[in-house]
Amino acid sequence: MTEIAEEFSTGTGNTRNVDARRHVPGEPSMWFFVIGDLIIFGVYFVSYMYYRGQDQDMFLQGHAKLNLNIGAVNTVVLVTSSLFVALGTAAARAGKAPDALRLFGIALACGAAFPLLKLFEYIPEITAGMTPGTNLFFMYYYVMTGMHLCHVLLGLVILCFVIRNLRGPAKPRISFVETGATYWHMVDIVWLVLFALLYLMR
Amino acid sequence: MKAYLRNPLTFVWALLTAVIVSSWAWLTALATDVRKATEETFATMGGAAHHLNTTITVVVLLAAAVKAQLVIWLFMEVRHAPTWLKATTSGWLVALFALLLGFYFAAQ
Amino acid sequence: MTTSVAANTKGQRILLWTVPPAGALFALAYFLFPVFSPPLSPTMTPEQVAAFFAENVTGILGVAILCNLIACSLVPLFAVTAVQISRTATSSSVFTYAYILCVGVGLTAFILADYCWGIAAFRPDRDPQLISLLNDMAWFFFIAPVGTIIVQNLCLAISIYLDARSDPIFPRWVAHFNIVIAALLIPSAFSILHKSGPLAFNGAVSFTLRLSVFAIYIVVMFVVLLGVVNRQGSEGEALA
Amino acid sequence: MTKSVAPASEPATTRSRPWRKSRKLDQWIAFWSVPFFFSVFGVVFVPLSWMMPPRSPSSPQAQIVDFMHSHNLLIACAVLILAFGLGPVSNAVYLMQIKRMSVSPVFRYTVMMGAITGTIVGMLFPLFCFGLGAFRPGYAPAILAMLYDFGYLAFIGSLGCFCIMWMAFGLAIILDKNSILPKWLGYYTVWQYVSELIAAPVWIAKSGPFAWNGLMTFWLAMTLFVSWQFIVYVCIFRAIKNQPDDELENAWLEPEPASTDTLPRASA
Repeated sequence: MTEIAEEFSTGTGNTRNVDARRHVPGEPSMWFFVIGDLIIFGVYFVSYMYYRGQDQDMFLQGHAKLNLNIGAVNTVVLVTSSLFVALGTAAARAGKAPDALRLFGIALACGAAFPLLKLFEYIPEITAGMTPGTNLFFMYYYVMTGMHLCHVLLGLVILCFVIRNLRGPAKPRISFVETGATYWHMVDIVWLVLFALLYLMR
Repeated sequence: MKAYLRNPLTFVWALLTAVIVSSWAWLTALATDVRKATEETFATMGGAAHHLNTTITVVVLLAAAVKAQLVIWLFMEVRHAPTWLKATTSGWLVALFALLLGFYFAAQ
Repeated sequence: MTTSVAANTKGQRILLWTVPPAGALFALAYFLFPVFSPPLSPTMTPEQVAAFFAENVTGILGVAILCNLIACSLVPLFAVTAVQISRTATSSSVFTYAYILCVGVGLTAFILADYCWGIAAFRPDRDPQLISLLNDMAWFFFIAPVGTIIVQNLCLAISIYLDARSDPIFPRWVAHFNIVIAALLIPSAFSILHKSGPLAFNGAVSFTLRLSVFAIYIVVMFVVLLGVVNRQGSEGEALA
Repeated sequence: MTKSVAPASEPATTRSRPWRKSRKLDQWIAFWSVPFFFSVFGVVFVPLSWMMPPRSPSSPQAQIVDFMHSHNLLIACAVLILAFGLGPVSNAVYLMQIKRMSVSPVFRYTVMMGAITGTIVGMLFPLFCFGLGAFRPGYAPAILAMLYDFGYLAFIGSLGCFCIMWMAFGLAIILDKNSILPKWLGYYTVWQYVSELIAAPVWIAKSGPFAWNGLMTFWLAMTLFVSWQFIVYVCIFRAIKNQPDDELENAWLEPEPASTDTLPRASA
């Protein structure tokens, strides 16, 4: 309900002015989605930590089996992609549609690398017999990274639509660009936490 | 292109990447001996485990919180957003990491 | 535009006339089906059920195949009913949709019942436990469509009551009739609770009553729909 | 930008009429059947049969046999047989709102097909699985244990049909230009259906948070689903209420002055 009220108060404002105070980037209804999604992932993270405490040895053994290299490269890839999305959004707002198009293209390419790398991570693990049925750590690993992967794929589709919007003959809709960017950054944030929880912590 | 290099967002990105890469290098160096054992036993599920390490966990989780906050604040432009949005995202972040660390230490 | 409208009611009449042969085939299947004459009692043990299937393989398999072929042949009757529900002057298509969904769900249950009986008869030397299990599953699936038929009848009845036309699509007694039929079908849902007596699933009230009520319903609705479609004339509105 | 702020101007004509004369009576009957249906559903599953909250997938066989033999399961099945036909009515209420949107009919046909398959796997299957053990005595414990698994997995682990159905529903809301339902509800629906996917591990885990009675796969998914369902109904209530009289499908029948003889005679 507050979303509607906020939309009412901010939506009519000038969306092109980045320095305007109290500007909600993108559509407020997308923020409703993003915050809800962050909360659901949050519940997953916290329950993961709780069950980790029940059997630390099993989880520590699981951490050691993950491929830290691919995990780290994927993190850098997503953060880089996020940077280009942020730069692209700024360019689109400044009216430089060709620049924005190029930047979003790079972001899309980086984003597309993520599922590919993930594939190279999953396949050796599954063939080595580490499946969701192995133990609770791997169940969490596959469920959380799998859910995140679904979000990445959806995000790639959204980025394609943003690019089409920027390329189209009509003037690009900045609010749509911002909406797509917001979603993509959320995917990035979730991965940053996942990276720490699955690959880094001891 | 120079304008992009000088863009504050690029500095943020460089900072994020530096943190990621250094934690990667740090943990790789720490775990070299363990990893060797792990790769040998990759197929058999017995493999060596990491050791419980509170320092690593706290550093890594706090770094993740800072990274997430940077992305929210600067990439997502919540810095310019109305107060309710700032409060919601910060509240999420603080609550999440408080609970994560709380459950982590509750198990020790 | 006028030509397509004229073709509209012709199509409805063609489909409607596929119902009598379908009904005849269903009646044939009913009288040939060994499981129904008399219905197997729930007090039989799994071994007795398996023995019954072993003795009546040909009959059960024959009817299962026949029903497999004709299971959906009453669809045209329901489809024409759905078209006529969408023509009643209510504020939305909500009951048309509910009616169509109910038909889909109920028919699937009926087909699954037929499959279970067919699979049980396909290899009668199977473990008696499994034969009996398939037979019981079939009975459950066979009773389940009662729930959807009741809702279907209520959707039709409410649409008739709420039809705001000065010259209603359906005569009003059809609504009363549908409600009476729905009420008569209710006891058969409770048949699974009783092991013997008239309320058991092989008893007079729940088994014989249900099937005869349904048969009467199909005949009456066929005649009613013939009249309704004939009166539709050249008027045709798009439905859902 | 401000599309989701639906003009709440309620036509004055609907307010003055008694409910039995309401021109949207058909929609209201269908709408109010839904809470009734869900209460029956809840009573059957929880206090009557204790099928829900789900029993553990790793409970010992003797306990499973005891449960499968309980007479209340048969009563629950009988009530379900009578009530499950109302499931399609609740889906019809969604469908009607999608029909009013500015989107292609392909969305409502998708929801329609998803609703049929969803009703079959979600209601029909648990119904026969849980009824059979008590129906005929003499089944081997192994068979009862199989039915137990079948019932719970079919009920909690049915994923795809609902996903496609809610995806079409959510997309229709997001793409709609008539502001029938608020846009944030579309996004809410999208995460509801993504969270439906997370029930997949019930097919693997036999205990812990991802089993079919687990914290994540049952309790979290159920909390999300129930709150979503509730909010959707509130939104649909407002959508029906705010539908102007001249948009009704029987609007052609009755010009402005309401003459009594063309009004629906609710003789039931």
